[in-house]
Amino acid sequence: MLIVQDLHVYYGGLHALKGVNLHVSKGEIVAIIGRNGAGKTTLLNALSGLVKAQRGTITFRGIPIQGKKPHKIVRLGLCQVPEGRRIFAPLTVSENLELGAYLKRTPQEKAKSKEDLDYVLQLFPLLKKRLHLRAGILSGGEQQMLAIGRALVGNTKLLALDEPSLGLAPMVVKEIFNVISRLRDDGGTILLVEQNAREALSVSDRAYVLEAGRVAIKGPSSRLLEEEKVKTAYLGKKRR
Amino acid sequence: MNQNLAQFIFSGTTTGAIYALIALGFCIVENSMKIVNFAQGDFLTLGGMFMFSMLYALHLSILPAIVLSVLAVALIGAAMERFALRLAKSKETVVLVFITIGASIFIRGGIKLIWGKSPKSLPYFSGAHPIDLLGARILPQSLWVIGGTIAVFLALHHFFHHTKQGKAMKAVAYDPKAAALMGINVEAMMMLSLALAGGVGAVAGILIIPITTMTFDMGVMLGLKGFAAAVLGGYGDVMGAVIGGLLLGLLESLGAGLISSTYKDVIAFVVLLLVLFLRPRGILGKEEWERV
Amino acid sequence: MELLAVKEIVKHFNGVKALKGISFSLKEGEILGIIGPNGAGKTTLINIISGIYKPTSGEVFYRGERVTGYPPHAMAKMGIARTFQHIQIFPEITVLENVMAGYHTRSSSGIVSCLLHLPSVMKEERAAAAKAVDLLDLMGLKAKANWPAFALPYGEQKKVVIARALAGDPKVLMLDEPAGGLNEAETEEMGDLLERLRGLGITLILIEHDISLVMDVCHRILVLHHGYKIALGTPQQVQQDPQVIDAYLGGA
Amino acid sequence: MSPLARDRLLLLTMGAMIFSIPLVMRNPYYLNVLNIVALNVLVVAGLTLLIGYAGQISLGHGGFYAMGAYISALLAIHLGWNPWITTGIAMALTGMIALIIGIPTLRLRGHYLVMATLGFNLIVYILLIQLDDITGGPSGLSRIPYYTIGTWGFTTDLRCYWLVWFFALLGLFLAFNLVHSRMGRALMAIRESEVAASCLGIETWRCKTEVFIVSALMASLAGSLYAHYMSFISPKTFDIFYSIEVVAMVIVGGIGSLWGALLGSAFLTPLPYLLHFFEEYKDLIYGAIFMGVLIFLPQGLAGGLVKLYQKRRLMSQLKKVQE
Amino acid sequence: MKKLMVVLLFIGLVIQPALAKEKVAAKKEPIKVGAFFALSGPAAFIGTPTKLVAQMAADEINRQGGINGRPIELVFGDTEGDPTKAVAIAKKFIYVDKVVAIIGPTRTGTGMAVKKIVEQAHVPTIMTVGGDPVIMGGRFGSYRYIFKTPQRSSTAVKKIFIYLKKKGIKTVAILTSSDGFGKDGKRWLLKLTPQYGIKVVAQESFSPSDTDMTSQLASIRTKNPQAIICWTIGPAGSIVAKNVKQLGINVPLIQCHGLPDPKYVELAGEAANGSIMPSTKLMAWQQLPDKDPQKPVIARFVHLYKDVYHYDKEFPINTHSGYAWDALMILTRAMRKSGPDRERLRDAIEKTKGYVGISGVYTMSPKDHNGLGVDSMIMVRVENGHWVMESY
Repeated sequence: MLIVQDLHVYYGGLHALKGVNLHVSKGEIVAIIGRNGAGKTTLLNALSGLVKAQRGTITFRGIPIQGKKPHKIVRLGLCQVPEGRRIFAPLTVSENLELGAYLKRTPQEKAKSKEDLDYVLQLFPLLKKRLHLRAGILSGGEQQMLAIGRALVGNTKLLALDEPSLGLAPMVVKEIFNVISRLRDDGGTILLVEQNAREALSVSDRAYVLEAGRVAIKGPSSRLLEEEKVKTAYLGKKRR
Repeated sequence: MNQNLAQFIFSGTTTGAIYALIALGFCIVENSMKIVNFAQGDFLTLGGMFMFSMLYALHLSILPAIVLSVLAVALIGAAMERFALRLAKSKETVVLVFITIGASIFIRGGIKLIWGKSPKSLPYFSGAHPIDLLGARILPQSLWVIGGTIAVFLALHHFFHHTKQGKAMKAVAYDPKAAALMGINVEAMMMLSLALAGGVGAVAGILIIPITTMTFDMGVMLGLKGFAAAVLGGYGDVMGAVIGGLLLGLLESLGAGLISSTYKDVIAFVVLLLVLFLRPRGILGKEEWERV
Repeated sequence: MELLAVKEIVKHFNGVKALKGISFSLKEGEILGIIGPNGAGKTTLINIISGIYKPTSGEVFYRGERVTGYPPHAMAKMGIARTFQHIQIFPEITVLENVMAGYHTRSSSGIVSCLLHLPSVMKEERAAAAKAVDLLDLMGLKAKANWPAFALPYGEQKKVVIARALAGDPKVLMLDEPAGGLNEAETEEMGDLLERLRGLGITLILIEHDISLVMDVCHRILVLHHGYKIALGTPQQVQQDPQVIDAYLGGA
Repeated sequence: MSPLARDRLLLLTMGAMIFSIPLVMRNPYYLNVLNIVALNVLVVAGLTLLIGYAGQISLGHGGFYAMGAYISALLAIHLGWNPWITTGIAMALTGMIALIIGIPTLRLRGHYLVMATLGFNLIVYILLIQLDDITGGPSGLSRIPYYTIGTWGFTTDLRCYWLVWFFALLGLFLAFNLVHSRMGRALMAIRESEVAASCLGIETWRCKTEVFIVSALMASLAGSLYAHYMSFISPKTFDIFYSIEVVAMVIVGGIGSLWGALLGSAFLTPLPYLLHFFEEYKDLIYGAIFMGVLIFLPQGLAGGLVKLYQKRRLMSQLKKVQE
Repeated sequence: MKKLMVVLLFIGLVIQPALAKEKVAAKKEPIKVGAFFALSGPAAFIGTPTKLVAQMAADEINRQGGINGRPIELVFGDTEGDPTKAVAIAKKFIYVDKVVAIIGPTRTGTGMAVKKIVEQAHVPTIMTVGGDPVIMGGRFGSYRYIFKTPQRSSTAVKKIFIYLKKKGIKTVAILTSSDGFGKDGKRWLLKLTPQYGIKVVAQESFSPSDTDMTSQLASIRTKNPQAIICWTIGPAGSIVAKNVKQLGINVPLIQCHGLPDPKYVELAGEAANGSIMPSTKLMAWQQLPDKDPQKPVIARFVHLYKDVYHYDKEFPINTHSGYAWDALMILTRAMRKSGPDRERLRDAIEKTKGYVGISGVYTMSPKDHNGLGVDSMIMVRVENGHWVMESY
């Protein structure tokens, strides 16, 4: 579904990505883990067209998308939930969801939009009660749900999540990862960028480890969980 | 009670409606880019000048002349986004704001070259016969101005509160990155907002050229007054723009009529400052918490 | 002796109740963890202690003195420092200058002496720089003292702001999610750093989601939920509290 | 070398260059333009502290410039006091007014602050015009006495060149002192986040007000120098367009850099004279150049140079660490 | 100062050979005259046509053989209406272009700003500004080298009052703009009323950029004046005319000598009809009696302006059109007698006697650096969009 080949990005005067190769197939959850500054967010931003790739190709559903404008990429179905949630605080929850379905214009799409909304509200029942509240007053966990929900009401074919567990309480983190696995069960395709390597590896099928702008290790998540190098660098010694 | 009170109020309302119309233009750009567009006043001048040319150079009738003038200025607004603001390497507010000041100088230079330095005027749309109303004499043109302001206000209110595009525009202002990830074409949205601001500015220019006459640098002072009106009402709020505009207009005419015509501007600005000291975000503005 | 105490703190925002009567006290040298779901009111609580918000009702005491509603700079001067969830580093200036900015409360030159750069200012500048270098040494960042702050990785920026907060020699340091956004290895380093701070005898209030970190470092833990205090006790007590498990930790 | 020592050395070099100009060029016209540059440097340096460091924009400093000019000129004309003394009195009064204006105004942010400062300048301007019994109104004040030392008067463009550049460089010197000190860091902290700054123990309103007063004092001094140099003042010089122009110099020069004050003034002040050649196209070209600089040099003229320097330094340090 | 002298001496020695060479070619060497006006900024609609007329006058002089064989060369400058820029340009004229004399600027404020500089440099300057302080002494400084061609405000005020007296009008309301021009007018209006037995019953003012003056006029209306005198230049005057009509005020509207301009009629439309104002004879020259010595001079000027230079299209002839012409002509006349020596030129200008110009017959004296009296003006009235001579 998504193929990235030899991707180079210079960002803020730094060579942030130095030849990244990866792919995501339909129905898969692929995790990308790595330290801060390893280039994870830059990679997602390059996929979404928010930063320009200097070299390399990105192919999504068979269409080359490097150099395309962000809204065109979203139109194709590659939808990102950015780090830090970034919901539209002054708008209401339902207006946020409405904007999530911004690209649905044809009558058929609009008809499906109702269906998608129901799906999202069923996924996050909490949001249902808050539809007419200003999104800014939601708690962090609710905002994260809204952010994911907002991405799901679009024509999403591939959902890219950037640090969905960042700054959330353990229980909410659990809930978010439950939703992620449920999305996979419902046939969704997810690219998951996470600091929380342990959770990310346990929910995903395959994973890539980014180090200083390069893919250092890759493979099935279950194998990476056991890999010594990953353990010491990303999982840390188990406390408690 | 002053026998001229009704006259002062109607005069103030007309002037205030002009300020409100300009303030609405400021509002639109605030609601997509979060910047002050200091070329707004020049959009007004452009509107008046185009109208003049459409009527006298192209000999169009009034309706097509209005439509074409509004479109022309909207196009210039869009061009300003495309060829100046969008190219800016820094997206810092103060830099963008000063680019609009540069654009304002540029546009004025252009107007001077094309339409010359001497003032222009047009006849009233519906005659010069004043209407007697509650002891005040008002021109039909004032009703055009007030009506135009109400129409633009209603249209913008509907746009920002009840259409997807309008909400998308506000989303762009709040967080352009997140908006882009919703599939909103951020750049097109910003261009649209400047085009709209241009159009609204043109409407203002067209409506007032019969009243005030038009010179190439007319927009500077009117733009400032419009900006003051927008701030007074609560910057970015369409309702606030109208309230601020009317208040400023009334302050000026009542100040001139009842207190002193010499110091009417001082009175208006002192009141403006006092309002800001009491309500730092204007009349309708809400205090925002800085999130930490 | 009680260093810091809050009594029955209530805070409303436009009718929304963020805190509903929170009380706790803190002994010198103690490390208190504050945990709870997002929106439970943790940050609001320390915003009230640091004077950013005024409580709707309730009192804050510092060394037995009532300090409710004091402005933030007054609290900082008395020795209550803090860091922020969104780190608020000063990106354009150097790491050293960032930390020196934290020395503000310990220096006193007014604007006139600064304009003239009087000898007293030079003396203070040297003292501030020396202090900052010491703290950067403690953080293991001495080598990067002259880097512009934006060039540091996130984990190190978090350490810089802790150093900045320490530069004023605070009695109480409140850390808002010091490990937020760090991966597990970086979190471990942060844990080591907190241990070192504990060794220095600094009184700490720690808001954190990383449970293992909190459990490791803190003497006591306060658990908030929907603005209520649902537990306050040692890590062991809290971990086994059914209410806490239910509301926050989730079934194991 | 500490940043302060580095800036001082550069300032010394600049000063030497500036003061050697009259050795080769003494045409009163060019000196006159350079003198105006110097006066603008003084105003812009103060504004850089306020805008670039403390992050508080003001489009009203033309008002303080006016106060410096009018208070000093009026006292010197009507009471016959020595211009040096009246300059001091003007600064003191302007400082007081800045304090009174600053306290309520600096609570405002963004567009609201812009409007409030603009409003202040508009009020001052209208008063200058309307109170013509005192100010001379639009026809201005003539016969303002020159500065003198003993019997030696600053009567020519050349003599005033030494005077105004002395004060411009002194202003820069003091400003550099300020930014490389406790106060300077406090101001930068305020620019980044007022809440974070106050939690470091910085009394934000006080720092903002103090730097507002300092910038007003520098504008006031420049105004007095203008009045006693030109010997004539009228309100037009002190309108909001002047305020906008000096802020433009701050930005074109480079917002966060005091060197930008020098470069911005030196670039924008003579530009209209240079463009005179284009006659009717002048405004068009001026607007285009102005936009062009802002669009393509986002850090301003000085910012570009500083960034380049910083980047080189960063790179060399990165290399050191990697070794 | 000594050092400066040494340097100047040195420069003098170096340049002298070059100067000597120039003297050989002096015969064809043009005489430079600085000409600066507000070519941009709010007063550009006055400044630009002034510049055009100045160029026309210079061409005309050169066609007639220049000044004793030497052509006149105008060096232009744009003051932007800004005193600081005006000062810089004046210095450029004096120290870089080394002009013999200067004409301009446009606005009173800029005129006042350069006053001291031209006085100190002893450069004869004929200004085209409206305000009187440029040729007033006392607190306004000295005016040895400064002359101006437009009528004094006081002259226009007197002309109006003479007219009003003749019409038996005893009470007036005055409405003035808050710029230098308006304030100058107000000062004279208030000062001269007692002499003519006229009472001012209301005083109001407006800013030149205002869009509506009905509040002020409504207040005036309640005071029942027999006439309204408005003092402003530019488009604001036509807004006043419109507002007067709108409010249905039926007393005569007297505008000042700044407004006789076809633009006024164009902008005010119907509302302009009935406005009365003092003007130079240029506005109704065809209606002048044939014995008026200015008539043929004006005819020639109008011919050049309209038919030869075609300035009429953008800037229709108005009451100001002749000022730059007169300034340059007075200068040339004097220079033909005195040669390009600044001191002697100044004296010669001051001795101008009976020069028949576009704007009047000029007779200057050490006390009077304008040289025009009330007889240089006529009162005109707008009638169906045309300018009709109301009184001579």
